[in-house]
Amino acid sequence: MDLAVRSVSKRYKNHTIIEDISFDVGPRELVSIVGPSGVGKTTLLKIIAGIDTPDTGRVIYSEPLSKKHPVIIVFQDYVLFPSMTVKDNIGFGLKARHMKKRPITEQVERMLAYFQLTRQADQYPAQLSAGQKQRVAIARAMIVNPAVLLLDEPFANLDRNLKMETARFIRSTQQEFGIPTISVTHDLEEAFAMSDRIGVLLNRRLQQFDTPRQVYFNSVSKKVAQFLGPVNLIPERYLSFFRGSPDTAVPVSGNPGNPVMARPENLVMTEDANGPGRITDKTFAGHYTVYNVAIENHSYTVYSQDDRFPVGGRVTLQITPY
Amino acid sequence: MSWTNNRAGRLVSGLAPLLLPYLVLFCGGVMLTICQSFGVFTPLPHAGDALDAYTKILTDPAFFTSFGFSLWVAMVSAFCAVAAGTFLAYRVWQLPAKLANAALIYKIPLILPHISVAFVVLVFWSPSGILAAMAHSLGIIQTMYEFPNILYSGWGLGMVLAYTLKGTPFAMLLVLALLMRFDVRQIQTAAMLGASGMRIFFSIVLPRMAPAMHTSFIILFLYGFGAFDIPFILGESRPGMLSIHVYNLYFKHDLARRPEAMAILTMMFFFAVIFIIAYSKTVQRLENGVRKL
Amino acid sequence: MPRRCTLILMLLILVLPSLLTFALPARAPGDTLLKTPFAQIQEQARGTQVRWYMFGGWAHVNTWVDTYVAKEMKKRHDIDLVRVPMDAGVFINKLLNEKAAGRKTGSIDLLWINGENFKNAREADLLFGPFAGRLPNVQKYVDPDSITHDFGFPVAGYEAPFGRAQFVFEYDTARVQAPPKTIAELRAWIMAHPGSFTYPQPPDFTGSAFIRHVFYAVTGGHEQYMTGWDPDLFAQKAPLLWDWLNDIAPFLWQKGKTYPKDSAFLDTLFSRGEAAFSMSYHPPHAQNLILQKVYPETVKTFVLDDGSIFNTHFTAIPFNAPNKAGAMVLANFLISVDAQLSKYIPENWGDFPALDMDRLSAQERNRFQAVDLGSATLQPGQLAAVAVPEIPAAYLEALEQGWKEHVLDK
Amino acid sequence: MKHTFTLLLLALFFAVPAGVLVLISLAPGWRFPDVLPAAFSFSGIAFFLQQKEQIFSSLASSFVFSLLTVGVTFFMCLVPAAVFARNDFTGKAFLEGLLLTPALVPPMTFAMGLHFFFIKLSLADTLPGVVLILAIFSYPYMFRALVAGFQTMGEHYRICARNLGAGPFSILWQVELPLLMPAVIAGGSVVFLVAFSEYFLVFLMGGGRVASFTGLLMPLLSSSNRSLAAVLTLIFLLLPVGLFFILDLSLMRSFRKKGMA
Repeated sequence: MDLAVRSVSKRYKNHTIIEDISFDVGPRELVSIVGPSGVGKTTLLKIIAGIDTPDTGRVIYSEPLSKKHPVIIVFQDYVLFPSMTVKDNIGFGLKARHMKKRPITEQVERMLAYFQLTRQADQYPAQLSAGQKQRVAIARAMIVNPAVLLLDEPFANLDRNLKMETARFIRSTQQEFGIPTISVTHDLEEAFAMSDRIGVLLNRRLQQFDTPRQVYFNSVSKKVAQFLGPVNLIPERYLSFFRGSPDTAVPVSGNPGNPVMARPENLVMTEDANGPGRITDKTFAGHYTVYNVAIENHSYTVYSQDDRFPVGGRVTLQITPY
Repeated sequence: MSWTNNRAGRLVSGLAPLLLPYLVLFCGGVMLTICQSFGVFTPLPHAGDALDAYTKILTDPAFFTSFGFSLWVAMVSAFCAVAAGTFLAYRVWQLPAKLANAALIYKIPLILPHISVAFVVLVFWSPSGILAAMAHSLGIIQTMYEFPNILYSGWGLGMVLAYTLKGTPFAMLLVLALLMRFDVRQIQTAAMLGASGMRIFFSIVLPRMAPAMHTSFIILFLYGFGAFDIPFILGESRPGMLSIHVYNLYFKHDLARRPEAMAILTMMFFFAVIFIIAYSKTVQRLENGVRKL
Repeated sequence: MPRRCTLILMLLILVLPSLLTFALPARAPGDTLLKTPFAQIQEQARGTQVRWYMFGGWAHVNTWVDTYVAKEMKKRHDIDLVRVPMDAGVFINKLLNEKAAGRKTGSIDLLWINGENFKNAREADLLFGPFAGRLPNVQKYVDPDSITHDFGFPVAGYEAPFGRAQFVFEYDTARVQAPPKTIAELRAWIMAHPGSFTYPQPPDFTGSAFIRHVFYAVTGGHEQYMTGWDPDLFAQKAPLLWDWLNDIAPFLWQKGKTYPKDSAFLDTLFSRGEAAFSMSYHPPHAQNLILQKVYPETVKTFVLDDGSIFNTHFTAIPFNAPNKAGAMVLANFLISVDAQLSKYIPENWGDFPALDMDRLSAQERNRFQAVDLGSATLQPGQLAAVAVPEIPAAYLEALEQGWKEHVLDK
Repeated sequence: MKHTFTLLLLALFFAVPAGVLVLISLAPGWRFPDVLPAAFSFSGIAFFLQQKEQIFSSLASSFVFSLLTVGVTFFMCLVPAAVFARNDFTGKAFLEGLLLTPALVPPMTFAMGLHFFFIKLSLADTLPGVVLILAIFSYPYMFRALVAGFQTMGEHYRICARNLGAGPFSILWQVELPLLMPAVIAGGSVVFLVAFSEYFLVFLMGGGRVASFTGLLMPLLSSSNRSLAAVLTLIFLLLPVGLFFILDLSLMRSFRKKGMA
């Protein structure tokens, strides 16, 4: 199964939510659509799920959707049925398909085991932790063997330290079940970690759709680049102050006249009494330190694992591939 | 059937389980009342003019006395019940959690039927009742005849007491339901800014409770205006409540007077409808168009 | 929601009630019943239910019906008795409604009735009959001359006698030493003791009876009214009554602005000490309430020398009674020696028997004579000495209507 | 101190009357000027025992028609409440106002008009007739509760269940109904109480054929035997309290366990 979204637009009253969205998802592929809150990600997801209809454009599936080939959506707050136990929640889709009791029980047990929920089988949703709830929600979706799985903000209700773990878990689950999956989220790190491809939704439109590395280090525009993280824009005439191979310094949008984009992690700092840069500020941020380095009248942000550079010290910056 | 495919059709068929009984039983019932007031569909063929019943009633001063009396009883009792209910609800809301369960006794009159509440009033307030006995033992009165005449003063105070006792917990229930969703921090903030308890109550809490107060006032007023149970026990010989008047016309006379009973009912119905509309319109205007009902 | 389930729901709501109505009792056989031998009627009534509609304000009467009568009916005739409390005026209206609506099968089997309600019911042709003559106990024990008329209206077998009532006043010797002996003395007493006398608001039957006593007394006796309705006579005499009643009104309980709505309410006022006198149609009524501990032991009864109205009260069967056979069996049982005796005992009720004592066997007579009517009750001789008959129903209605107009709404 | 005053006030208005009823039921001869009964007796209770069959059968009848009324109003309102909570259409506020009127206008005004026709249709003096008239009078309480219930529930569960492949019926019964239970219980208890304590409508439409506890109680309230009236009034109080207590213990506890209430 694969699917293609073609020129989808949606308006509510006089307000355009999304406009001319096109991308495709290959079989066994995990795609994330990232964007700030309120940009219409959930609307897009509902259109793909068939819950909402687009004003223009369409969603093309390689096989027609049916009860045997459904698109299943896992909502942000999981929408577990509070009156049913974990077991009943997971088995709900099969029961809705009028499957016999015994095969339902067998399949549910397999799911419980895979999602490490066996001990919670008879508990009610209110008794579960957020992570467990999410696993129940995903298990409830996976059990009906969906043609496409849609995840709506899968990390929104999770503790920080749980997010990355969950991303890896979603990735491995998706690989295991081989189901094409679309996730919409504003948690960038987790999206990068688990996705085959990422789409950036900004200003109602899909700005860029590519592999995580490509999107991050070769953003198509300043806006995309800034949305994805701190970025230093180096005007062409200042490039000479930076040491290193110029071929890694890609101008934004590939246009030679545009400033060169360098992530803080692309810049390496070395102590140099005659260096062009001067450290104006430093902030300890745990596993790295953020330095602000002034060259001429421009300021650049540098991440370093090294906390020893003093404020006021002179340094040289080098652009390197990350 | 294609009509169910469009939205209007879906709406109508979805609402049908309610609309159908509503139209047949409620609207139908009201229509039949109106028809019978004109002498149409009456048990006995009606001989006279269609408006005979109305002429007869509207020329009878006793009808207007009854009407005014019903208004008075309903108005006073609904007002007292809403005032007492709001005050008590506010106090109950302020109770600490461990006392809140004890406050549930306020639901007792809510469960008791109206006729039992009337009985309670009788037991307490009659000249030979418990309050008179207490007054006697405290030396305030020497004989029961000195006890203030509450039940038979001609002002319907017995009914007012019963309706108030029954209506207060009802108003409390509605007001409490609103207060439960009220953010205490608003009061805390106001107190920190130096507002007095009175000011907090009147400018912060009261507006918040107003919708429930209006709703309960309308319900209690109209119930008191048209109900039968309490007047049947606590009513005085004169003046009678409208409902008793109708009951007597309906049940205690021959069928020829049926249109008169129905004409009174018709007027009561339209009065109720006009009251609801006028009240909610006024409230809307007073409170900047916020919908209250 | 799809159309289908909506439709099912709608159908359920509409059809369910009408389905259930078919579970009504089967239609009773009509006029053939009047020709059927009574033994066969009894057989026919076995295993059925009889619904008896009657005034429900007297707890002790309700208890007597629910316990004694219900048990005996079950035991003797396998009939389930259901007592339904309802004022006589209301069930007559209900029958009028049903007749107008063309309901051939109603829900009332037997009525407790007399006076103007009987007259109204007969005039609107609401009653089944004549059946009274078919009841073996009526044939055997009742003097036919005693049941020819009910408030001046011919009975003609459309109601069966149930009991005899005579009007008495009740007072508490601890509070009133010497009760008045005549209507005139009563008036003086009322004026001397403001606030402590009242009477139930007519058309309550006890209150209505009280004003008839006054009517007889202040207009020169009952004889003049016995020949039937005379509007001129009424117009001439009635103002005397209105004057009398209006004169005492300011001295009544609550200054005559309001009246107890029925005799049960007056009993309550009396038992609680608010009213100095109560009144009853049942001479041993006070004794009954003493035994119930509602009245203190010091309560006694008295009658006025001006006369004390007696009447007979009856049971009747509506035209559309679903179980006429069962109703006849019940009416017959009620006039049996056992039922009349049980009813006569003050602990049970204290209603006087409607039987002709001369038709009873000596042994049966002894059973009645052995009943202890209690210290509060007057002796039959004392009652018989002042007994006067009821007024024709047309006067009664005119009095009740006039009371509202000339006394209450004055 | 302030809280003690509140509780005292509540007790004075609401609990003392109930306590006095208990005293009256045990003291038939209690009269002025005794502040407390001079003597106690069980004759009121004995009276009650004597008539227990009649009392229980009318109690059972009241119970049955009240529960049926709850059931009928529930089925009347369930689907329309969902439609109301989830759709916006012109005249919705107006229609809502119209649909709530039966609880506001005096019930006599439509019940008496219907009465003669209920007689004609053989609905008068029957249980269905009584249930119908009570339902039309009390459904607005159920309707409001259900609309509010659907609104608080939102559409998520329905969308999710439909997405997982469930049909409208199983969505309603398996997913939404359990979530609506608190609203159903809230609306249902009001409807139950209204039906259970109604005297006039049952008297009118039941015509004495449909027994009711209020019908049994009414003549006793003004009678001189106050003990019996007090005993019956206490039963009136205890039965719904018992019912709600059981409901609270069983149903609501399971809701709380599931974290739904």
